[in-house]
Amino acid sequence: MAVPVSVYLLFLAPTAALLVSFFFLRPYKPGWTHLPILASCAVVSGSAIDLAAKVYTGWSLDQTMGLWMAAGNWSVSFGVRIDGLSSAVLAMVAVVGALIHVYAAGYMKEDPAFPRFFLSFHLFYLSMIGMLVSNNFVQFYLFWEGVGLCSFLLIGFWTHKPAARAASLQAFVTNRVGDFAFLVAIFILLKTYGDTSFGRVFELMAYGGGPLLALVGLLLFVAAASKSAQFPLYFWLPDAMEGPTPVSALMHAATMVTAGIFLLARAWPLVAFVPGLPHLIAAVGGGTAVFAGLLACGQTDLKRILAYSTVSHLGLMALALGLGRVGIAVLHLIMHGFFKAVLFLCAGNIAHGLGKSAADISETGGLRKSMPLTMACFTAGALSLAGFWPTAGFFSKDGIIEAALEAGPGWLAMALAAAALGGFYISRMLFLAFFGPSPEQKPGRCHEAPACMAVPVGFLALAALTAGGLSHGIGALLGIGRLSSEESLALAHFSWPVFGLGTSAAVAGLGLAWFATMARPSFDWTWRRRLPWLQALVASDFGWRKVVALVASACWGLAEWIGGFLDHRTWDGLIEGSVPASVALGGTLSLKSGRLGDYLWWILTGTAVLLAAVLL
Amino acid sequence: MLTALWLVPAVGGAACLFSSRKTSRLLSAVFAAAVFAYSLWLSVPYTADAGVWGVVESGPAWIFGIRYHLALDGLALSLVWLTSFLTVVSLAASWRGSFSAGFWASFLFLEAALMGVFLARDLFVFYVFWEATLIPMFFIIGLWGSEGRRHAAMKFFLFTFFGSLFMLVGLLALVTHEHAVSGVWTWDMGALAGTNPQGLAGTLMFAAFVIGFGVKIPLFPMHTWLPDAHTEAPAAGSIMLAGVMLKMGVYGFIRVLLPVFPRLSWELLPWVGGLACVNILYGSLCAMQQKDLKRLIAYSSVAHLGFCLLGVLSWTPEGVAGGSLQMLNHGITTGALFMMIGFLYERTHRRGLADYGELVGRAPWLTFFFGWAIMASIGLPGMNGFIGEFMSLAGMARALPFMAVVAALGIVLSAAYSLPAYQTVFWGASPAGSASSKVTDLDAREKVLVWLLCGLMLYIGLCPTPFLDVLAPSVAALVPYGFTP
Amino acid sequence: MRELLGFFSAPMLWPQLTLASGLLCCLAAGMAREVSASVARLLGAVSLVVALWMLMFTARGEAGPLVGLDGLGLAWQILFYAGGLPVLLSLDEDDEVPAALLLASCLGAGLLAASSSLLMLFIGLELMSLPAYLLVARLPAPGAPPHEAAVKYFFAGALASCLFLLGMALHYVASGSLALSPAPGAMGLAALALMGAAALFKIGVVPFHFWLPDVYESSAPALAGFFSTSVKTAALLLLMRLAALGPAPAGACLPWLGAGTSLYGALLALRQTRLQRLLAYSSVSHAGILVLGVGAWAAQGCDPASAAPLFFYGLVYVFMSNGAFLFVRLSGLSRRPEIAGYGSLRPVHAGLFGVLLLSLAGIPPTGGFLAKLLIFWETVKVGLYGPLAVAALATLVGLGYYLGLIRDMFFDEPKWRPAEPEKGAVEVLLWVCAVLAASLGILPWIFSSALGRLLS
Amino acid sequence: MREICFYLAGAGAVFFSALMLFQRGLYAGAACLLGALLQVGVLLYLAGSPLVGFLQVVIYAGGVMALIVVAVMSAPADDRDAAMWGVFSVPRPLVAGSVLLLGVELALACAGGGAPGAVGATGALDKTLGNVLFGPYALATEAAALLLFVAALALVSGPQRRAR
Amino acid sequence: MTPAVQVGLALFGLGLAAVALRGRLLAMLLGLELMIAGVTVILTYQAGVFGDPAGLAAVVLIIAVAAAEAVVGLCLILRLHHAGLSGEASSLSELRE
Repeated sequence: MAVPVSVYLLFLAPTAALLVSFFFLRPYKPGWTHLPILASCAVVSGSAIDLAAKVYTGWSLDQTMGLWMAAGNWSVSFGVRIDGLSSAVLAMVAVVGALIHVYAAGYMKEDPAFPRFFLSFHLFYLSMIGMLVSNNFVQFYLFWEGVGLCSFLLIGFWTHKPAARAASLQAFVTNRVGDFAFLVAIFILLKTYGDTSFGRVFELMAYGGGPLLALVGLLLFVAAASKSAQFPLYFWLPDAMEGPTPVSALMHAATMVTAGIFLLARAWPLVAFVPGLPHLIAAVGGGTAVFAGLLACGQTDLKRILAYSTVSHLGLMALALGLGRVGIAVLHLIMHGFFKAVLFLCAGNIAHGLGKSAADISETGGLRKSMPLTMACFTAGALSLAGFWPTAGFFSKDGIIEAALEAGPGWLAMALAAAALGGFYISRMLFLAFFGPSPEQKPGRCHEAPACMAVPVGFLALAALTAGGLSHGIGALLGIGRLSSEESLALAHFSWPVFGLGTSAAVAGLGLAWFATMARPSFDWTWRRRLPWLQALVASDFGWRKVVALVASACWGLAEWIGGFLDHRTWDGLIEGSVPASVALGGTLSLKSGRLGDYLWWILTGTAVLLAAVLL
Repeated sequence: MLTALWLVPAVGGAACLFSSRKTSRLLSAVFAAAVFAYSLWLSVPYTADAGVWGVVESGPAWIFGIRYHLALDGLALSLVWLTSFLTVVSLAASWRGSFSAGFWASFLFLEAALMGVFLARDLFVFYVFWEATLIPMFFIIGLWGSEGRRHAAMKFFLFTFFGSLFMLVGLLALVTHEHAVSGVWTWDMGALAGTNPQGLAGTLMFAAFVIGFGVKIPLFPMHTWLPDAHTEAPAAGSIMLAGVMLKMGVYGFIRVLLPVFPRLSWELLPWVGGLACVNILYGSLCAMQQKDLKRLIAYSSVAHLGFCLLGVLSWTPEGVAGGSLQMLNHGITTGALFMMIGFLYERTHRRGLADYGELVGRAPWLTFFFGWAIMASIGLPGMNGFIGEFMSLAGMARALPFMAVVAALGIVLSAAYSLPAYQTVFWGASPAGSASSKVTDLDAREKVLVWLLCGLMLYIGLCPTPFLDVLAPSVAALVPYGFTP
Repeated sequence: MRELLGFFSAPMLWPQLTLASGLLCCLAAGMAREVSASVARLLGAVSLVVALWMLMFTARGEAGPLVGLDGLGLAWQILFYAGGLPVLLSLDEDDEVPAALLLASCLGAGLLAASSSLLMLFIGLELMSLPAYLLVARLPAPGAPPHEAAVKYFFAGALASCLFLLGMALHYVASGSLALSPAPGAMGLAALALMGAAALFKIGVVPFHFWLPDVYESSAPALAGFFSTSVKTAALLLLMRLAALGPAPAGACLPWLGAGTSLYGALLALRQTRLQRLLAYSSVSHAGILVLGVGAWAAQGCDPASAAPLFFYGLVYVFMSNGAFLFVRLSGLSRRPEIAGYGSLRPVHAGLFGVLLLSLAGIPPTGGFLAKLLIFWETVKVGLYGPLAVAALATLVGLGYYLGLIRDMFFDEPKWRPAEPEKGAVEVLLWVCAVLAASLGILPWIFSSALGRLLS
Repeated sequence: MREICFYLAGAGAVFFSALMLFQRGLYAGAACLLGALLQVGVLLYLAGSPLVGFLQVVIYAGGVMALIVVAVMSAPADDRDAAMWGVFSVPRPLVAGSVLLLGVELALACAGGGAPGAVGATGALDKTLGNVLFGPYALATEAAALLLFVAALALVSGPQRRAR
Repeated sequence: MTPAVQVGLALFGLGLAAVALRGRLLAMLLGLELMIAGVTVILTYQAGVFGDPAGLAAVVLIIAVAAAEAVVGLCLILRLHHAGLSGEASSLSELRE
C-alpha cells in the first residue's frame, strides 16, 4: 500500500523545522526560531486536512514503516494508521495547534527564552501528531511519553517560579503513574499476543485472550485517567496553569489531555471486552464532570476556572465513552478543542493585556470596553462551551445528554448537572471578566492584543461557533477504517427532548450566574468570607488535594526512612562496623601478657587438646 | 588477535607509567584511541562469521585444565566497544586535569583488565581479569578521588573482593563437580555450560555465583559499596565504574550463571528476580533522598542494573537482548551523567544539590544535555534507556508477569528521584553562597564529548536494531538453555 | 667403613654435603685473617646455589635406615635453600658466624627433608632450630629488646623438642622402630599427637604460635624472612611426614586448625602497629592456609604427587615473604604509621612492596593468588567447605591490612623522611622477589611439567 | 637384686626430680637434678647399657652441670644472693643421701642376680653400638657432631665480635 | 607399659612441671634436662626389650643433641646475665600482643 507524502510530511516537517531552528536559528537568530516552525505547522495542517479528505473518500492506511526493536521472533515496529478516528482528531489537533502556534509567536515574543519555548512547543505538537497516527501501542507510548516530557518542559518553562517547577514535576510524575499502567498493559498484550499493533490485537482478541487480558482495559483506563485528568489523578491539570498561556491552550485543546480519551477510543474493543469497565469509566467520568464543574464555580483565577472546566468536559467525554458512545466522545473531543482553545487564548489575551502571566477575576472586570474583540471571541467560546444552539458545543453535548438519557436517569442527572454547572461557571467568568464591575484600577490600562494574537483567536472563535456543521462529516469519517463496532461510533440524532433538557440546563446555569454576579455583584466575594470552611473545601478540591499531599509525603517519608535510616545508617553502618569489630575481636583474642610462661602453657594446652582429640 | 585488545592497553599503561606527565597523557590517548579503533574494526571479522563465536583465540592447555582461551561474540563485542569507547571518553573528559602519569596509566590498565573479562572463555582467565580490574580502580579512587577517597577505595576493594571470594569458591566447586561428573578437568565456559548442578550443592554453588556477580552489579543487599565508590571517585573513574564495571556482574550472569545453572536459575528466579526488583524499588527510594548528585546517580545505577538483571533472568530472547542492550545503554547514559557532574565539579568542587541553582541561565548547554541524559536515564521512549528497560521487562512479563509489574513501578520512581534533583540544580533558585556563580558553560571539547554520548542515546533509542543484531546470535545461543514457558 | 663411605657417596645427599662443606669453608675463610667476612659469606651463598643446582641431579631412594629421599623431600629442599638465599646475600656485618649459622640451619632443613627416620627428623629439626635461636640473638632488629625473643624462642622451641622426643619414644615403644612407619594403638596415636604438636609449634599454628610474632619482630628483617620461609616450610614438611604416618582421621583436625590459624593471624595482624610484627601475624595467617592445605592433602591420602599445591604455595611464599621483609630492611621502617606517603618518596620501592602485598593478599594475577587458589581447590576437592569458608574470611580480613598498607603508602602525604636506602644486593633481591612473586601467577607452566616430574 | 636396685633407682630419680621442683634456690635445684641424673645413669646401667649410662653421667652430670653452675654464678648480683649455698637448706643430708643411695645401688647391682622383668638385659647391644653409630647411623652421628659444633660456635662467638 | 616407661614418663612429667611452673629460666632449663633424661630412660629400656642397637644409638645421639641444646640455652642465659638482666622469665615481656 502506498504511503502518501502527507504522512511523511507529518513527521518530516516538524523534525526538519526543529533541527533547523535548533542548530541554525537559535544560536544565530534567536528571534527567528519560530519561522520554520510556523511553516511546519502549516505543512502539517495541510497534510492533516489532506489526509482527512482522503479518508473521507473511503481510503485508510495501516502500514508498518520499519523495525524498531527485535529479538528472536519478538519485535516491535514503527507504523502509521490513518483511519477515520485518527484523521478526524488529527485534523483538529493540527489546525488548532497551528493557530495556537501563531498566537504563541506573539504572546512569547518578549520572553528571553523564546527559542527554548518554541522548540519545546513544537516538539509537543510533533509528539501529539505522532501519537495520533501510531498503529501500535508501543509507538503510541513513545509519543505519549513525549507529550509528557514536553508538558514537563513547558509547564515548568518559567523555571524561576517555584510553583511552575512544582507543577511541572507533579504533572510528569502523575503522568508516569499512568505510564506505568500503560506499560503494564503493553506487557500483557505482548505476552498474550506477541504483537501490539491495534489491528492485529483486536483481530486476535476474537480468539480470546489470557486471564490477564481483562486487566488491559483497566490499565489503559488508568493511563487515560492520568493523561486526561480523571478523578483520582486529575489534580496535576489545574496546577499546570503555571505554564505560559499558549501552553495551557495547546495542552487543553489539542495535545495532551485529549490523548487519554483518544487512547480509550482507539482501544475501545479492549475496553469493551471487560465487563463492567465501560460503566466504571462512565461513572468516573460523570463523577469527575460534576466534581470538577463544582470546583470550577469556586475558582477565581481565569485559567484555573478553564482548567477545571476542561477536567469537567473530559469527564463528560469519559461518560459518553463509558456509555458506549465512542463517536460522541470523539466529537466532543474535537469540539471541545475548538472552544477551549479560544477560551484559553482569550484568557491569555487578558493576562497579556494586563501584563501578567495569569489573571484573577478580582483584577478584571469591565474589559468589554478595552478588549472588545477578545470579549466577542470569549463570548463565542463560552456559548459553545455552555452548549447553546447552534454553536459547536451544542452538537456534541446534546449527543452526550442523549446517550445519558438512553442509559438511565442517574447518568442523565450527571450529564445535566455537568451541563448546568458548565453554563454557570463560564457565564460567571464571562460576566465577571468583561461585564462586571471594574476593580479600582482603570480598565483603560488594559489593551487589546496585537494582530498575530487576535487573528488566530478570531479564527478559533469562528470555529467554536460553526464547527457544529462538521459533525455529520465527522460522523461519516469516524466509520472509515474503524476498529470498533459501528454502533459505538454512531452520533446522536437531533431530538426535541434532548434539546430541551440540554438548553434548559445551560440556561439555568447562565441565569444563576447572572444572578450571582450581575444582580448581586458582591455575592462572589462575600460567601468566601462568610463561609470560610466552604472556601477551604473548594481550595482543597473537597479535600482530595490533602489526600494527594498525604500520599506524596508518605512516599517521601518512606524514601527518607529507607535511604537515610535503613540503608545508610543501619545496613551500611553494620557493614562499616565490621572493620572496627574485627579489630576489636583481634584485641580480645590476643595474648596481652607477653610472658614466656603463658606461651608455654598455651603450647601445653594445645598439646593436651591434640592428645585428647586423637585419643578420645 | 584478541590478545591485542588487552595486551595493547596493558603495554600502553606500562609505557605511561614510565614517562613524563605530559607524554603519558598523550600516550594514553593514543593507545586508547588505537584500541577503540581496533575494537570497531573487530566488528568486521565478527559479522563476517556466521557463528556465535565470531573470533576465537585459544592458547595451549595449561595446568589443571586451565587454558588461555579468548573469544568474541556479539555480547562481548558490544561490551568491548563500550569499554574502549568509555575509556576514550574518560581520558578526554579529564584531559584538562593536572594528573600524574599514574592516572593515565591506570585507565589503560583498567581497560586491559576489563577487556580480558569480556573476552575470556576460560573461567580461570575470567576470574584473573575480573579481580585485576580492582587494582587500577583502587588507585583511581584512592589517589585522585575527593575527600573520602581513602575510605571509599578500601571499601570498594574489600567489598567487591568479598563477593569475589564467593565466586572463587563457587568456581572451584563447579570445576570439581564437573570433574566428578565427566572425569575431565576443565575451566572452559563452553564445556561447563549445561553442567546444571542440582540439589543442595548446586544451590549453594548457585548462591555463591549470585553473590559473586551480585556484588558487582550490585545486587541488593550488597550494594552499599557503590554509592561511596562512585561518589568519591574522580569523574573519569565514576564513568568507568558505572559505565563498565557494573556490567561485569550482569555479564557474569549471562556468560556463566545462566548457561551453567539453567534449571536452578529458572527455579530460583523468584528469589534472584525478587532481589532485582528490590534493587529497582529500593535503589530508587534511596536515590530520592540523596543530597549529593553523584550519590543520587549512583543509587539510580542500582535501580537500572535491576532492570538489566531482570531481563537477563527472563530467559526470553527479548529479555536477554534487552538486558544486554541495557548494559550498553546504562554505560552511555550514566557515563554521560557522571561526566557532566565531573565538569561541574571541576569548576566548583561541589557536588551537593543544594550548592547549585539556576544553571539554566548560566550554562544552557549543560542544562540541555543534562536534561537529555536524565531523560534517557529515566527511560523516556525514544531514548536508549527505554529500549533496554522495555525489552527487559517485556521479557520478564513473559516469564513472571508479577515481577515485571513490580519492576515497572520503577519508572514512576525514576521520575520522582531524577527530576526534582534536575530541577533543583538547573532550574531552581540559586541559594545563598551557592557555587552556581562559578559555573561556566561547556567548552568545545566538553560539548563534543557530550554530543557524542547524547547522540548515541538518541540513536539507540530510535534505531537500536544494529546493536540488537550484534547481540542476536549470543542471545539465540543462550536462550535454548532456558526453560521458558 | 664401607658403609660409612657409601653414605657420603649416596647421591641423594649431595646438596646437604655441599652445604656442610660450604659451612666449613665459610668458617675456615672467616678464621683466616686476610680473608674478609664477605668472601666467607659469598662462599656460603655459593654453596647454597650449588646445592640448589645439585637438586637437579639428586637421585631419589633409600640409603640405610636414616636416609630416604622422595619427590616431596627433593622439592621441599628448593624451598629451604631458596628461602635462605636472600638473608645470606643481604647480610652486611663484618662477621662470618651468622652466615655459618644460616647454612647450618639450611643444612638441618635439608637433612630433615632427606630423612626416613624419626631420629633423623629430630636431629635435622634441631640442627635447623639451634642456629635459629642463636641467630635471633645474633642478628636482632634495630631497636628490639635484646635477648628477649631469643630466650622465648629457645624455651618454647626446646619444650616442643622435648614433646617431639617423647612422641618419638612412645612411637618407638609402640612400633619397635624409629622408621617412618605407622605405629599401632593408642600409644601410636599419642606419639603422633606429641610429634604433631612440635611440628605445629614450628609452623606457628594457634595456639602454639605465641613465640612467633616476638621472634619475627625482633629479628633482623631478612632473618625474619628466612624464618617465615625455610624454617616454616621445613616444619610443614615435618607435619606432612607425620600426617602420612597416621591413620586418616588423625589429620582431620588439621583443616580446622589451619583455617582457625589463618583467621586468627589475620585478625591479629589487623591491629599491629609495627611492620615486622604485622608481617609476622600475616605469616601466621599464611601458615594456617598451608596447614589447611596439608589437611586437604592428608584427606586425599597423602600422595606425594598431589602435594604440588602446597609446594607451589611454599614457593610463592618464599618470594612474597622474603620480599616483604627485605622491603622492611631496605626502607628502614619499623612502625606502621611511618609508611604513610612512602609511595611518593620512593615510588619504585613502594611499588615493589605493593606488588608483594597484593601477592600476599592473593589478588590475581600474582603468584599469591594462584597459590591460594590451588590450596582452596584441594579443600574443595575433599569437600572441606567449613574450613574453607573460614580461610576465605581470613583472606578477606588479610586483604584489609595488606591493602591498608598500600593505601597508607600511596594515598597519604609523607609525614616522615626515611633514611636514604642502601643500594646493592638488597634492592636487587627485592626486585627479584617482587617480580617472581608477581609472575608466578601467570607463568606456572614453566613449573607445571617440572613439578610433576619432581613430585611423582 | 637388680630388680630391687631398679626400683630403688627409679624411685630415687623420681624423688630427686620432685625435690627439684620445690627448690627455691638454683644451686639446690641443680643439686637435685644432679641426683636425679645420677639415678638415671644407674637406671641406664641397669638396662644393660653401661656405656650409655656412662655417657649420661659424663655429659649431663659432668659437663652440663658444670655449665649450669657457671651460669648460676654469673647471674646478676642481687639475684645471686638468693641462689647462694647459704640459702640451700638441704645440702648436706641431700648429698649424703644421694651418695648413700648410689652406694647401695652399686652394691646391689654388683651382687648380681636376674634382670628385672621390666628390663631386657642384653649387654650385647652395647657392643654393637659402635658399629651402629658409625655404620648405618653415621649420618646422624655426623649431624649430631655438627650440632655440637654449632653449640660451640654459640659459646665462642659472643654478640661483640673481635674487631678485624 | 613397662615400669621403665612409667619411670621415664614420670621424669618427663616432673620436668614438664618444672618448665611450666618455675619462673626462673635456669630452673626451666633444669626441667628440660630432666624431660630428656626421662626420654632416654624409656628409649634405653625399650631398646633392650626389642634388642635393637639402633635404639641405643638413638639415645646416644639424643644425649648429644640435648647437650648441644643445653649449651645453647645456657649461652643465651649467660648473655642475659651479662646484659644485667635477671633470670626471671616474667621479666621478659616487652614484646607482647
